[in-house]
Amino acid sequence: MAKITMREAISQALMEEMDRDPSVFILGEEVGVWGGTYAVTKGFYDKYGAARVKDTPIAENAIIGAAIGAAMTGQRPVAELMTINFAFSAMDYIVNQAPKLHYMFGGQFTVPMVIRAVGGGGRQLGATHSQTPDAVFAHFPGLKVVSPGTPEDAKGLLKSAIRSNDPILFIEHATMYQIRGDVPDGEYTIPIGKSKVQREGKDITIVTYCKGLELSMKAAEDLSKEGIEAEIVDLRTLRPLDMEPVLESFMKTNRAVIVEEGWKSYGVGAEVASRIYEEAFDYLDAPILRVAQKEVPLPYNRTLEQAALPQVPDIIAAVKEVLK
Amino acid sequence: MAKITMREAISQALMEEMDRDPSVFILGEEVGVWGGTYAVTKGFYDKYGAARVKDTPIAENAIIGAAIGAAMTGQRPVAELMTINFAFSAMDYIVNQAPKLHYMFGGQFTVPMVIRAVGGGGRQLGATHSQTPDAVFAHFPGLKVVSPGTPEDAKGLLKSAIRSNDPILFIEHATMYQIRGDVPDGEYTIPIGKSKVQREGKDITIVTYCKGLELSMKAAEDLSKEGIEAEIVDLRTLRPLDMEPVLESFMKTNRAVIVEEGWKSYGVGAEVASRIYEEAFDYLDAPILRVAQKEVPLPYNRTLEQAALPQVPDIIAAVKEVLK
Amino acid sequence: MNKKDQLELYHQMVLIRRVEERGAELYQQGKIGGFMHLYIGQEAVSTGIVAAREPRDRVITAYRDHGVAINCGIPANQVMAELLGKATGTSKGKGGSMHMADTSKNMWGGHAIVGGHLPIASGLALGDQYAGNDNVTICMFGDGATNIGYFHEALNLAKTWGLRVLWICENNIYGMGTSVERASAVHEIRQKAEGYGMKNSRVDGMDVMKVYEATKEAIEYVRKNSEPYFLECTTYRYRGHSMGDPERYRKQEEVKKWEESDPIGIFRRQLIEGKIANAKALDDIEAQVMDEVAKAVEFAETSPEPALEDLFTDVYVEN
Amino acid sequence: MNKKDQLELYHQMVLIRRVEERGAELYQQGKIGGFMHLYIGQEAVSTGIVAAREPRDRVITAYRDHGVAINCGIPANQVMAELLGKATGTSKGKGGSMHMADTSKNMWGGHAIVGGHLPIASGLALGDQYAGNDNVTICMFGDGATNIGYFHEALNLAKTWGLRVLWICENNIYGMGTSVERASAVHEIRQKAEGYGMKNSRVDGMDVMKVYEATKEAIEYVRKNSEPYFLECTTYRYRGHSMGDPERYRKQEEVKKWEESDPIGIFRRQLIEGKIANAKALDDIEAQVMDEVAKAVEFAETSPEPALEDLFTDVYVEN
Ligand SMILES: Cc1ncc(C[n+]2csc(CCOP(=O)(O)OP(=O)(O)O)c2C)c(N)n1
Ligand SMILES: Cc1ncc(C[n+]2csc(CCOP(=O)(O)OP(=O)(O)O)c2C)c(N)n1
Ligand SMILES: [Mg+2]
Ligand SMILES: [Mg+2]
Repeated sequence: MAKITMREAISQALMEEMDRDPSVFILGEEVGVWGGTYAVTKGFYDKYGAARVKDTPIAENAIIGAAIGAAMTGQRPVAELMTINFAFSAMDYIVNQAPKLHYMFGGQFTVPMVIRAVGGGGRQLGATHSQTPDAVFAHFPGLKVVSPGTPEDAKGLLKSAIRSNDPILFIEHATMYQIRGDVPDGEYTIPIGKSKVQREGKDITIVTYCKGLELSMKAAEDLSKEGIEAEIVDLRTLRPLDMEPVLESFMKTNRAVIVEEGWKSYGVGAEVASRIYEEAFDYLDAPILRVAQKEVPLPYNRTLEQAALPQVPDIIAAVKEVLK
Repeated sequence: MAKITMREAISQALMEEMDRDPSVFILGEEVGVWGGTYAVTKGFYDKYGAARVKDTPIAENAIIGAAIGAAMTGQRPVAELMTINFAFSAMDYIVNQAPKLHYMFGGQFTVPMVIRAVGGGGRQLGATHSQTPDAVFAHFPGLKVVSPGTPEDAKGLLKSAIRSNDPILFIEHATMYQIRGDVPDGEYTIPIGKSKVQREGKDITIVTYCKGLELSMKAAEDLSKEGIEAEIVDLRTLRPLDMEPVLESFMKTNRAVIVEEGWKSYGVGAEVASRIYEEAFDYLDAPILRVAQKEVPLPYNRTLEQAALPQVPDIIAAVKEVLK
Repeated sequence: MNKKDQLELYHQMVLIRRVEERGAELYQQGKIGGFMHLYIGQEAVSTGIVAAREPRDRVITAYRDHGVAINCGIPANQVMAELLGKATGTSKGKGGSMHMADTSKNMWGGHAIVGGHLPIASGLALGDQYAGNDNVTICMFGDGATNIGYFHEALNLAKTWGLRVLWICENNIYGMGTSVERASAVHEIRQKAEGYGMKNSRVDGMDVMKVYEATKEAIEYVRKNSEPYFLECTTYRYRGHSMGDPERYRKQEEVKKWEESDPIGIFRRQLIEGKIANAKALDDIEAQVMDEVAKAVEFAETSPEPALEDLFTDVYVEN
Repeated sequence: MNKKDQLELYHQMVLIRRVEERGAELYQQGKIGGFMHLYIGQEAVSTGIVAAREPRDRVITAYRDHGVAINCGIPANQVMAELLGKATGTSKGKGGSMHMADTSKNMWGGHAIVGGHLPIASGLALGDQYAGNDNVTICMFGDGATNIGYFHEALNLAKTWGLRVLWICENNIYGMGTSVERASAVHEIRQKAEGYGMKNSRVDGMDVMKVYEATKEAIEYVRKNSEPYFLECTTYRYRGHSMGDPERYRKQEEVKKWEESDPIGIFRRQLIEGKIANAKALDDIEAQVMDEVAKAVEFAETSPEPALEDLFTDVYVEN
């Protein structure tokens, strides 16, 4: 076990897969000479050269479209969107092409492509550059949506994603590259589509993922001091959504709070809550609460932005409300 | 009261507003000479001329982007997207520009624009052309999303939308242009953001909108024959979401089914169900079920496509399940 | 091109037309659904183009794809079966008219988002470049598609990265009901290639041999120079945009005028005048086609529907 | 241009530079957050352009917008306050560095989606065309922005519909760390205008008077002919792309070389050599600017934060 940052974990996954499989290559804005806007691919250009680490024009449709085409020929492109906000500039490729090609042509085409995109607010980037619109992508069958919350998961899941023959959107968070965590030594992968209990507890189930995991872990620590033991289930993959660990936990605690960074309405929490209600109705002791972003475009001003984002105290308050 | 089709209702709304306000104009693919792909703007080109009924190049970003710009100068463009599937080709404008400009510039800009888009499956158009991705758009604060289910509502809501100073996505359904309904004589508008009880009943609440309303009404008729009286609440607007009539109904019936045409996961039903649970928990007698599209890209083959779409018997089965 | 190959082209052009004429009837009978876009009038374009490729060169096109499918060697049986939504169709009945493909024939699909397949074409060529071969990707699209951003990003990428794509614009004067003049800043579409410093030319798309020659040259250029080329083929569609077109945007005289340069008629005269074949031989081909089409319809009609379980197959490769 | 106006341009250029230098310091101190893109080195471009417009002509630009804001007449106070996220800022603290605007000054915003404001610019011009006036919309963007589809759709629409847009490409050689050569099929960006049959020219963007003259002419052309025009300004940014740029993509020598043609230095020499002003007069302007900047910082620092309730205002016009 080594303690490494999220950035290192993702970087290692990319390198290991590039070393293992010559059909893996990277393309995106500033992934090469610059070393990646978030320095995830720092050193890659020197190591692998321009043919495998491709700086693209600012043209998101070309990036994802070309990745799809190359994937159809059997290569394994890893396309980087500089941020997930620019996914809207290539939306047709992400939700309307990549996820449909396999099905629509009767299984003839495969699109073994990974799109890496960093999302999230909290960096004062303003409304167009601060979104966490993960639920939107998870709505489309044919696409898989992965969003890890720990370095271990990030590394293992990204390696699986690169090896997968399905198109996968891999969502990172801009404020999490520095978080540290233990990562197994040597080669490992983690299967896509499996939720995981990241903390055990008996009093309440917190369902979350990505940035929400970091916040929820902190909330759980504080709650623990007050004698409340939260069990935290990390979804890790939003589509396909693995409800089993969630339901297992809920059947034990009978209470749940869902934590996500994106907007509440039509968000991830809505789906998770609905499924808990549908599938564990008899275990319900109280309404399930959702902790999420306020329903506003994110403002630049730091105080306002922080007020719009879900925070540790919001989680604690929701947990206490549900336990009341 | 006159009985007119959905197509006529929408067409009337457009004409009345164009007659009333010279700042209203239409732009989109084939809205002019062709008369609208779904014949909604038939005759407009001859009546209003090329300056007010603008045929555009096939360039969705230009259409919506230009509509935004013109709206910022104080005009009232009604942009038509030939189908909502092409919204993904202009996604940044729809979810990342129009809804943010007012807020991000401290209220200086306003975007009094309507985007009309026709969605829905059931016409064998294949996976990329058959979507009902309404929930995705409703996720974004700053945008209003309207999707009527009757000619009366369509006309009144579209007129309100055109007069509104906020950007509005107005979603129609390709298989509903021929449905008929009573429309008040003379001038009227219907406020955006108000759900409506379309059928009264005491046994169960069906929450739905757009195509789901048509299906639910049929299901309710059949159920009535078996002595089950469903109350049907039509959301009409997905953002802002008016839960009041839903909750009122639910507090009476204590049971609900939500019907939508789009995919179930991360769909409209998830949000509505979550809110009912949150806000009317003490009135719950049974889990709320969601009737929605199967989680597959829509296939061309008619039998398969119909099997993927929610049908009247699915609603009836869900109602009976909830009442069990 | 030798005599036999020329007759094969004639065969293909007639086959495309008859398959579509039958298709139109079946559509009217409600046996075909969805959107169906006929290629009638434009047969010389894809026939000339595909004849000029090597089998290893990829072809990708838009929703107006029956012709390309047949030219690439997909049997009429499979085309017809896909139109009828049968399990034996090119896409197992899941794609329909707009989505025919056969990777074994290097036919990479009809694609229904206008311009949407252009970046994908750059990607196919990128895959080949990355693999280190010199295959050419031939990407066909309409005049209307050249106004969308996808076009711009795809062409810029191809030229900047030296991707082997032959871009083919089928300029049939209209994108649905909007003429090139009303939708595009320039009216010779090839001029757009200048904005990318891309070599380009224009050819009469009603003359299959001219298309063939122009394509041969263009493919050679692309292969050798490892950079893209832009070829504009001027043509015309005789039928409506799709099956439900009120055709308010053009006069019947205009259609009539273009019908005088029917690509099949032109080629027939050329074959006879060039003594490649006599009328009888060509009539025989037409008769053979009628037979082929009848069999294709028979095949399609008697083919099984996809199984209901197939609704859920091929959503993902891995479940 | 008269003497006084020329000195005003000098004033603006120096003001932009000093505001940004102070901004950079405040950023380092953590008083400014988010992305901040400095215009230092490019001041001649927007200064020359905005000077050439009539007040009724609209201006819209990208996130590198401090210069344009100042040129349009937004006081340094408000610019600085927006950088600090204060309620007194151009956008009430909600927009930040990338989103300055003032509709009363016909400054229609900095916009942060690359190329995203180009179709909006076409729309502003469409609004004017529809209203029946002959205002011109001036739309500025970078070299990198010319590779995205938005560019293509916006230019095609403007030319096809005869919209009065003056397209201004600020070619500073890089889009972030990617040079024009590595990102664009053509290296003189103006060549892209040929693909739209659009009149175009190229000007030295380090020389404010040349930019001014070229813009004057271009605006006149647009206004009179009611069609768009494409003007490329060659320039260079001395600082990193934004505040956290490792600058691996260029050598310090290259920056040094360009610093020799500092637009402020060039203009200063021109003013002195042309006897428009002596060194002392220009020094006075610089001193005045220092004062203005100090006051702007003071204003911004003492301005109130937006109220917490303002988080929820201006989401919609109508609630
Ligand atoms: C992005 C997008 N916008 C609109 C449409 C609707 N549409 C389908 S075909 C077509 C016309 C295309 O014209 P052109 O490219 O000239 O091809 P042609 O039909 O003439 O072969 C349009 C507007 C679409 N499929 N995709
Ligand atoms: C659609 C989109 N993609 C990527 C980005 C990230 N990004 C911001 S600025 C920039 C470079 C733009 O370069 P250029 O247009 O030359 O303008 P310059 O910064 O040189 O002024 C990039 C890639 C973005 N903001 N929007
Ligand atoms: Mg055409
Ligand atoms: Mg630049």
